[in-house]
Amino acid sequence: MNIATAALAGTLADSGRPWYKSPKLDQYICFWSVPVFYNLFGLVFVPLSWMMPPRSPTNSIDGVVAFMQSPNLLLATTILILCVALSAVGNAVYMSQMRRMAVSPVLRYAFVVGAITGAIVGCLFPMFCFGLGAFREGYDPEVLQLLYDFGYMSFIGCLGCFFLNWSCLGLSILLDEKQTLPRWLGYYTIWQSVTEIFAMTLWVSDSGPFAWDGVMTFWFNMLLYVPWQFIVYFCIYRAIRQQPESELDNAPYVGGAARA
Amino acid sequence: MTEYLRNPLTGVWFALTAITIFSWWIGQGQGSAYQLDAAITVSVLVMAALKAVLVIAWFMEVRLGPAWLKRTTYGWASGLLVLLLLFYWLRV
Amino acid sequence: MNTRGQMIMLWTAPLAGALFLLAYLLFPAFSPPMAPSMSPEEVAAFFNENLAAMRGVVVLANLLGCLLVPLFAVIVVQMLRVINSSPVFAYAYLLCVGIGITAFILADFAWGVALYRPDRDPQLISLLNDMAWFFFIAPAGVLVVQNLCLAGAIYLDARPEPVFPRWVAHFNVVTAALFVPAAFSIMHKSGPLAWNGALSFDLRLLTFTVYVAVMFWVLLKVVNRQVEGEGVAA
Amino acid sequence: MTTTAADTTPRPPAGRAGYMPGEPGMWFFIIGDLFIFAVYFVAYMIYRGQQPELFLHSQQFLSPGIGVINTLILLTSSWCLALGTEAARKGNSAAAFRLLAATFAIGALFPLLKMVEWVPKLAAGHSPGENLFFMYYYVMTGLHLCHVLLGLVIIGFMLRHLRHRASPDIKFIEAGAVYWHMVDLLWLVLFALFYLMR
Repeated sequence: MNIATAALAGTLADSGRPWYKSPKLDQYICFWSVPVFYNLFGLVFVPLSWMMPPRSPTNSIDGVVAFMQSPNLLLATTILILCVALSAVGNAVYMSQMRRMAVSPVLRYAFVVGAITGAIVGCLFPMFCFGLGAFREGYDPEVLQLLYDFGYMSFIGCLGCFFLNWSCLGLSILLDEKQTLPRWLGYYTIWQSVTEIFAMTLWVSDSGPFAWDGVMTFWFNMLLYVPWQFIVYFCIYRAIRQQPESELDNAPYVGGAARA
Repeated sequence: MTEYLRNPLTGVWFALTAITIFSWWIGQGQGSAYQLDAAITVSVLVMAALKAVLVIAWFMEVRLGPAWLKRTTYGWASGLLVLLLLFYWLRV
Repeated sequence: MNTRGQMIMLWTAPLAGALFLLAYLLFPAFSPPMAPSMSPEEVAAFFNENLAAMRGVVVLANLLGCLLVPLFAVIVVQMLRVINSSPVFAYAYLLCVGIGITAFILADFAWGVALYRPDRDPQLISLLNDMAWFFFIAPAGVLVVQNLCLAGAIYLDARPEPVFPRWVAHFNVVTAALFVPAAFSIMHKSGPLAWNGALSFDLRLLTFTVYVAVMFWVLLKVVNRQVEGEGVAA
Repeated sequence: MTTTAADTTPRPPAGRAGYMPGEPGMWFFIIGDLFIFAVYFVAYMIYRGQQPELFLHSQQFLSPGIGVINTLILLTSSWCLALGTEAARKGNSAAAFRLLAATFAIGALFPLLKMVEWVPKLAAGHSPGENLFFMYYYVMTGLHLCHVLLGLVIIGFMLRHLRHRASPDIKFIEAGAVYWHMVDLLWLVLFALFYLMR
């Protein structure tokens, strides 16, 4: 394949030029926003809110009230409000790779919808449920439990949007004859989307392995998802680097000028 | 048609069918009483692993494949059998 | 190809602006903005007193939320004309528009549901009101990223004659910074950062108004330049 | 599915030691899928060990008769497919087409019987929410059913491929066949775990 020559061309072109002069700077900026986003995201959901790892659906009402009024939830919500739109940037990074692939744009269009809906119902809204509990003291425990359930179920049970997204991405990778991203990654992405389906059991299961904190619903998915998220961005990083400069949209404008 | 019958794959299919019916018959051994029964479980799981190996070797043609593929797939079948029996016994 | 479609979409912005102004002036929750320190009973009483006006605005805002989409869509179209190595900024911008609008509409719905049965338990009315304010604040955070994406695309435009003038990028960065304080409003119940405070409410809405007005004017020029530059029919 | 040009692919010789059917990417998928299912099977066994009475009691409501017929269905369709793959490899496209058509026809009975099995159970109130056993039963057999349906789609594409191409791309046929055999393989374990063991 021409990957080796492309890598060579990329390396040659990149050499002797400061990073901020790279013609792919827009892609790199968006790409590096992803680790920023996931760090903030991790910060929000783990050490600030302690929402993750998921608390039990069988949590006592006192436990629910104590959690829903923990003080850092509001800081976590604030940070999430500021960074939730970075998920859009991360998804745009996928989309610009999908655009390079030799597949129909229909996969990208479907991806757009999944990405928008997912950001609201799978990310912002759940955190708001917890933030609302912390915002005002004195709500009835039943009200707080409603928010608790709604928050967890929409965060972990939000499978449709992500199933759509990862299926579109996986299918694009597999159908792409140019092999912009490796085929095995396409298969891995398909598993990732299929395991999302397991989350549907949490809507009918209130304890055990199929509840929202269960082994089958949550932990196995994490086992597959966390490495996938790292690997997929690593592959995308490689794909950006290896994209020949002649293929870039701005090639006619910077290519000649920069080398001259 | 006879050419298919003489094909070794047909022998494999026949063996798989026979094992399936045999394991079903064993499973029905107790009639309607459903109780813990290690003998049934062990024999049924061993037969399932055996069938799995037959499918892997002959239908998926792993018996002709590279060594790493054999190790991985046969290892999968035997490892799964061992783990299933282990946890059947351990009852953690 | 011609720019008639873009022009029509663009000219919905003044209409949207006028309706926004009307809604803002009519919405009792905004003039003056409700204090976050109000107790559930006070909130319920407030809703009961202003039922008709608030319901009217909620109905109107349901439409309003989407009336600004055409303006943002024209921005996306022009961002796709900007030449970077890929359309990644335009894609991100498009996704941001979707997220921001959805949050705005959810805010509207939370208010609408609260007003639907004003004799509901005051706690629930207050909860819906809080939820509405949360969702009303969320688009500010989205706008921060959204504006930075537009700025990034403009800074890196490789065209000899850029689509957007450079100062538009600076302008977007400045407005993005001005939206940041609003996100902190859920951490404060009083003072300038509370959701009825000077920084979170007045500054934010003022910034947004100026932003939309300036972008409207910029886009008029940009689309007209596209007509001249590319010879597309007006 | 695959990009290899049929005409340039050398036909494997008669003695094919070290030959891997299908494309390597497909094997990555197969092996990964096997391991994912293995994790689920072991988890099932662990949870079963915690409440054996509940599992045994619920097991009585399954229909082992339909289970064994479905096993035989999958085994037979796999057999036809294996014969068909061999025929295609020998260049006998017509025979391969007939055998794959048989594979499809027999395999298509599986989802039908699954419905015959599920619908009365659901009607009798044995839903996934009833207990852990039924949750596992519906989730695992449902996930497997998705694999079966995908497999039927793939076989459909293989049939179309065989009909329209004078010299079929053998790698594609092999890859689809390996997938279908994997579906068969997973069912063999599912059958033992859910219907037979005690």
